[in-house]
Amino acid sequence: MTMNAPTPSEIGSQLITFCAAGMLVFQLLLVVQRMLLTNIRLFALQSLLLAAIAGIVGFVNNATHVYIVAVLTLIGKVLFLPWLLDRQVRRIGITQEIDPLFGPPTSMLLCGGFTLLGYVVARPFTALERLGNNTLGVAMTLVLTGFFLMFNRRKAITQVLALLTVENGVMLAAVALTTYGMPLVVELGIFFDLMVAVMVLGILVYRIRESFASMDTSKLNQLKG
Amino acid sequence: MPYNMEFSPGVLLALALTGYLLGAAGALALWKRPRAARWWSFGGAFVAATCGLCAAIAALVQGADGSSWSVKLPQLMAYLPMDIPMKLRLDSLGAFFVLVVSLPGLAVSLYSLGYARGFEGCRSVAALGALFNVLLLAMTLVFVAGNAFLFLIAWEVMALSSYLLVSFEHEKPETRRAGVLFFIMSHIGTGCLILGFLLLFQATGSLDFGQFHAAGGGLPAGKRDAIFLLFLTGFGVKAGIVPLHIWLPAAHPVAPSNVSAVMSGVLIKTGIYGMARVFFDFLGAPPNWWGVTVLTIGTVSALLGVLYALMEHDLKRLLAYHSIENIGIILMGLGASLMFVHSGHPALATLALIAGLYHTLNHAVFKALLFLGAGAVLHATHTRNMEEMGGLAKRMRWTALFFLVGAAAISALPPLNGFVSEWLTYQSLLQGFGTTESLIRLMFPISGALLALTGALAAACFVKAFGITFLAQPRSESARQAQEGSRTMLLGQGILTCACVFLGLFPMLLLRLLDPVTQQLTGEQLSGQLTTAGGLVLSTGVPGAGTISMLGITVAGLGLLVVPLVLWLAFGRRARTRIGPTWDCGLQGLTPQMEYTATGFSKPIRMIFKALFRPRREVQREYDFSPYYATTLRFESHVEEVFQTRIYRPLNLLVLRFSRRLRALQAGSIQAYLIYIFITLVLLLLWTL
Amino acid sequence: MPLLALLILIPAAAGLACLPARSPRVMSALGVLACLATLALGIALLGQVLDRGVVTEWNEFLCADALSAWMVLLISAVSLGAALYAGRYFQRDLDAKAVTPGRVREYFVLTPLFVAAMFLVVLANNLGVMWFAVEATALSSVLLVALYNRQTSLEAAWKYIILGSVGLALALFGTVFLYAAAVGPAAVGKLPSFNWSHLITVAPQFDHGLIKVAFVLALVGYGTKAGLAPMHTWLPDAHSEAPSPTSAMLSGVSLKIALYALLRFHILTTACLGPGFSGHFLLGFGLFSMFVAAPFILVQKNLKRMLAYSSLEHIGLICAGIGINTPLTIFGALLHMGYHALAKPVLFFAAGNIHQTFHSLKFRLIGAGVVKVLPVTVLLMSLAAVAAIGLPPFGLFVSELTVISGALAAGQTAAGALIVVALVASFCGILQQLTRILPGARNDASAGDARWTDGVAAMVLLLGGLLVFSIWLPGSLQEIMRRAAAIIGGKG
Amino acid sequence: MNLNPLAIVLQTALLLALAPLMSGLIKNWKAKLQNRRGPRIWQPYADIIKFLRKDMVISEHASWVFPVAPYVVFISALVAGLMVPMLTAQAPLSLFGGVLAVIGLLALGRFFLALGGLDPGSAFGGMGSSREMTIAAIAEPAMMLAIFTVAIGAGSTDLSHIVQASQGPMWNMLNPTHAMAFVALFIVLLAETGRIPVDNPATHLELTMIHEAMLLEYSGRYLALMEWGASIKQLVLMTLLVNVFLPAGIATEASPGALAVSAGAFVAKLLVVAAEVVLVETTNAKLRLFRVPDLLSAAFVLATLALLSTFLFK
Repeated sequence: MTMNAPTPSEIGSQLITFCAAGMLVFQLLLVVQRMLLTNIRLFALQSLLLAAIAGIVGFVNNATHVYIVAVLTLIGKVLFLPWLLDRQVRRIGITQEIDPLFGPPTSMLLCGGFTLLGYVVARPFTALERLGNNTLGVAMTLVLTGFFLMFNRRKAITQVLALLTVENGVMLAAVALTTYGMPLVVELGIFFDLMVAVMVLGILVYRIRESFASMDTSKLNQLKG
Repeated sequence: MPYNMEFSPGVLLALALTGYLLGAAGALALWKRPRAARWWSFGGAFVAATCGLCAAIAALVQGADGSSWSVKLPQLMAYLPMDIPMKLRLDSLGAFFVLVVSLPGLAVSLYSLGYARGFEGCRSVAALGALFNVLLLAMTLVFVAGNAFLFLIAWEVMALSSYLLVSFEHEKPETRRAGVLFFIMSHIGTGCLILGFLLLFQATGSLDFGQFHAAGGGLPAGKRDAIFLLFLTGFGVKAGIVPLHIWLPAAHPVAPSNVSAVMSGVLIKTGIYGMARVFFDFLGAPPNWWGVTVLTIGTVSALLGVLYALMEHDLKRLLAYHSIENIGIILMGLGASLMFVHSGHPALATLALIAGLYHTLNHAVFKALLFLGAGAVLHATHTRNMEEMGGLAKRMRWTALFFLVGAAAISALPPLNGFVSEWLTYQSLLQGFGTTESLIRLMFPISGALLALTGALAAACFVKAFGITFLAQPRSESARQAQEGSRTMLLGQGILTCACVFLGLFPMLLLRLLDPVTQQLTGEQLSGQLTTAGGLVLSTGVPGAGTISMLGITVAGLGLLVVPLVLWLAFGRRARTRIGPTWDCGLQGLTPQMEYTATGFSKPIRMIFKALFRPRREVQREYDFSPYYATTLRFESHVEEVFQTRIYRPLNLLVLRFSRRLRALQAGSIQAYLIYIFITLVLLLLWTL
Repeated sequence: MPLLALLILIPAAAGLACLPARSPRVMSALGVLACLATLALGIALLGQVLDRGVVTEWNEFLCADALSAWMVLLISAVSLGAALYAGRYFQRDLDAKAVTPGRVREYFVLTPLFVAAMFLVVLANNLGVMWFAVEATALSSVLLVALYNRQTSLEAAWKYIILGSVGLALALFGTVFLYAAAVGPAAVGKLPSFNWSHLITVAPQFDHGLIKVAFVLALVGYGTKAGLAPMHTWLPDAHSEAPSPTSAMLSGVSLKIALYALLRFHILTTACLGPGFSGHFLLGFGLFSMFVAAPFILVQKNLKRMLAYSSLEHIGLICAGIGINTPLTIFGALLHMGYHALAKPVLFFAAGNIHQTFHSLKFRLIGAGVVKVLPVTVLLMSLAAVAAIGLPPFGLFVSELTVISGALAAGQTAAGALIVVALVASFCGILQQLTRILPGARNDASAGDARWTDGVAAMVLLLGGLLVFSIWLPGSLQEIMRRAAAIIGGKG
Repeated sequence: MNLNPLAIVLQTALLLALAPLMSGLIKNWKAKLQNRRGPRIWQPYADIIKFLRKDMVISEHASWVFPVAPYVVFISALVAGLMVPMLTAQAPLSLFGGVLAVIGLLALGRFFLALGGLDPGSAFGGMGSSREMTIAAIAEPAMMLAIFTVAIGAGSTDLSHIVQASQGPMWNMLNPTHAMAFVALFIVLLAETGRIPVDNPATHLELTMIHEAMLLEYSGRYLALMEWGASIKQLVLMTLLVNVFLPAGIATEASPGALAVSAGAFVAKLLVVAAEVVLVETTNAKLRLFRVPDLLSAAFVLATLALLSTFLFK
């Protein structure tokens, strides 16, 4: 059995798998962590890994537009959005999430289940992945857990954050499944939409806070039936 | 042939339809000028109805071979991928029912000319006139629709316009409730009809009635029975059969009386038309239980209808309940006919069918007449409560006379039309006994006996209705002030009264008109066998099974008037007549309070049928010194409408409670909403594995 | 003349032009003009599509087939009605100090953008672009929902945007899967096109697993935006809290736009897997939506919420019709789309008048006898209601009948029966609820500042159109609908 | 089938003549059975003539219905009588209607009788009408069922046919069907003619009378017609009973001999029925109004049994 030097693509897929795993870890930390600021940091790190994956993909099959995606992710999700949310949180002055729907132990248990589900759903398509293995599974898990995070937390900010992690999952899937990510125009559109969405959400959170004197979304329950 | 007309029924029908259309349109155009609108719309309706009448008669006379006359409409709604020939088809059955709608229609239109004046100033006469025309138009269209699509459109327009007419005086909450109940029931029925027709569509691949003919034959039994039940329910709601009748006594009274007349006289007959059309024309040879079901429903409806009518002291509600009774009688004819078709006795089936159809026309005539009379009374006394009436026979002589004739007719008293059709029903039931060996045949005499009970109770009910309303002293000031209605109102009632007498004395003319109808439905023509002695005597078709001649009876009766005359000449010529007070047991004269009330009149019946009515009574006495002499006494007595309280109310509550439970799903928590989506997602993902 | 581009640019321009404008009158005028222009363009587009089959622009970035053309017509018609109605509506609100001028400007700026986004949805050739156009419609309308800045309206907006974004994230996920499926057959190394015109040709070679997951995700995602139960929960909130013209547009078209996006996936899935898979899902969700809507209508306390649930009912019917997937039912569904788009806004406009006059939407607080105060509004509302509950002479009766008969003709007897039951149930509900307020006596003639002309132009326009098209449908429309049906049915 | 004017005249005369006699007879026999002398048999004729001579007092509240009623009651009973075979098996007016017409005509008379009772506005009249109509209503099904039973046997509702059919070798009374139907119809007869135990023709106690209560306001000529009509109705029902169930001796052709025989037989049979009525009336007490339904439902059950037996004993 001889050791021959690994091709860049093999190394690439190793790295991608590693980063994907990292994203998953951060996601799980997000689920248990209650401090809002820490949550934002964790999200930033997760996005950083996503950018890294994009970069690696771009490098491996030297596709310029994937670099662009990486850069956009870096600017948007790693720097701009965390900064924005950070500002919001400081302005509002609420530091931590109180009484989520499920406590940490239950959450972890459920997330384990979602991970399982993610992998099960992704299994048939591992053959299609050209880079990394089971990245798709990770992506699916990210989406599911992000979703879980959304209805587990009550603070508007956390829900926005969760939404963004779902987005991350989707982008990861895009990279994992299609080698090159989506066509550039789509990527741009998605990025643009994301920014606007966060702006709008910010505006709403602000208005809600000033008319409800809180950003606890479980207080938003006057519309019934 | 006494009536050989050259002009085509088609032209006349087209004239009638356009007449209604113009009547409606003109009324809307004259919105601001009630008087003009009244004359235009109801005049138009009168002309149109007359054309319709001629069209029907002409078609029945010419189409004696069962041929149908049809016209293609301009291709409205032709954009559907299915091909739906928009064609009106005036076949014999349709023509007969056009007759049923047009005859009362023209009388009621005349009546409305005077009646609607009462609305001028307080509410829109134009709307009334327009809707009235639309209603008549829609009903006529229902009878001549050539395919299920057109039929359903006409059916729904009919329901809509009648709903609006029922809610015409929408300020009263009672009216609004009644309207909604009516429309909801009617729409549930329509749902059944849609499914029924579409099942036939599924079978034949077409919506054309021509294609539907005997389409049921090819279907598997289960599907046929499903179709039968769907149509029975759908048309049954409209016809007001028990237990689907609850909307009827609520809706008919609150409508303006001319509308009640049309609704009770004709509208509910659209259900009968549908049943005749579907059961005899579409579904092919019926299994026995269909006929048994229809006969049973008919008997039950007849009996319960009249029993509840007896408990009413609201004149119009009373009449409405009688509609249920008469629908029952009609259905007895139809049901028996179905059974005979099954057992292979076409002639007998035809006899029963004729009985049903004849009663359909008769009921249309005398029920419209009675409602018009009730309307005149309402118009004069401003109340529907019989306990506040009385003594009207002196103040409204003609109305009283017309109402009396109507009452006698609906109580099936000779020599009027009601008796003739019930006689035919009896005869068919009687002969039905021989058609089968099974125990089923006991149904015929039993339901015959129950029909007799029904008839007798109806007589009791109308003695009460006429006696309390028109006889004795007025029970209220408004009754004392009552005035006779306007000339057109009397004319309208007069026409129907004459129709009652005519249809009683000369049934054979109508029988000849019925020939093509029976030819179409059962393949037999009986008018020949049914009339003997130069067409003056009605027989059962079977030699020696019984004959009757209202004409003969009338003549004999008039002839025998000689006897009292002779007696008077012999003895009584010197006897004089004085007007004196009624015997008052030596009190200071009788007051209206001492008269028998409507409630009191029906008390024995209420007691006898306790089990059904579950009467409740509340008596409150107040004394000042001795427990034996009450100073004030308050007495209340209620009768329970079993279907209302035992079936519909619980059902309604159940649905509402269920829905309220469901509202908990939309409790406002966004977390919950997210979870719904999440669960859906997970389930679907698992599905794809 | 670049029709498609203009269709998107004109409203966008009109929206931006409102930024500097001063008086509401000018802004509403701008809106009306823009909508008139788009309507004209839509009709022109109809002609072109009938001639050339498919119209493409900007080297195939924009593309319009029969289905798109049909949707374009719906959008422009409804938005024209809303624009006509909005002017007087906000004038009354301003007089009543219900909103600030700034917010009114917000409306007049955002609404045209909303319209433009919807046009982009139906005209985009690239499904990714279609996705972010749908997201754009959500983003442009959410602030409209929050316009009144009441606590309830903010709540509604928040639910709308959160649920909407989640849904759209899933839709994006679905889009990604679809793209992966598209990549699959393509040669390694080159970026395959994501254009509809390309996908429809290669659809049969897609990987079945991927397309299944793609469709399921799109179903949940776009289904949320289209308000299919059980993802519909934002719908009644948003519809009831938004200003009436916005409610009209949301229920009149935006639901159908999301459905359109879903349909694109449905078509591809059908082309790949055959009719069974996606059709059954659509049928199931459609029926479920109808049955969820009915009881809520039955015990509803709020006028606009009731209307919203009735929209849910109709969307369900459309969905079911398409799910049954025979030419007849699809045609009926498209027909129903059109008629509903014309009828429902009228109801919302009338509800708006009632709201502004009686300062409440609760049946209990409105009370009986509205007719005594707002006769014309009530007349038009009753007509629209008659249409909405599916009675002749209005076309919804025909389209419903078409769908049901199609269902039976296709042997789906149970589905047909269920549809009838649900329709009858919602009929009972709406009839009973409206009878609580419209007719009856009223002693306090609290007419407020209501004028009988309020919003009549818009209502009459839409109702007139509805009535005319119910009785007589121009050949061109019939043809476009037939072709659209063919496209959906997979024979285009 | 043709109409024979002579027969019509004769039967009319027979009805007019025989009816008062029957009620007189019954009154007289009843008195005898109760050890009273009682009125003469001919008393009813005298009464009728007296009434015809007397002036009339008409209530001030009465409307045009009041004077019409007596004529309708009288004539309808008479016409009904002409449809029932009395001496000859062929009833004079059988062409114009069978048993159903008879029932219908009697109902017509009752209808107007009740209206006449309501018209003057006295409480008694109302009470009488109410009870009359009620009892008639619950008597109707039993009557109809009994009639149906024989009609089915004869396959006709034409009384002449029924009579001819039930004539024949076998002695019909022994047939259980006919026996039960006969009893049922007899009970109905008691109810219809206002006899004890249903109504007491002799009383004028306000609260117990039914038929008399309706006549309370009638006087003179009208009263005569009413009473006479009532007795004719009674005679018609009795004739129906006897000739349908024991048609023995009835003339099938109009030869003097046959007629004489049948006349004798007819009178004999009538006397038997009258005797039965008298027996029942003297041996029973009047029932409470709300017990009457029990009696009549018993009749109904009997009739039903009769019907069942038609093919149980076939």
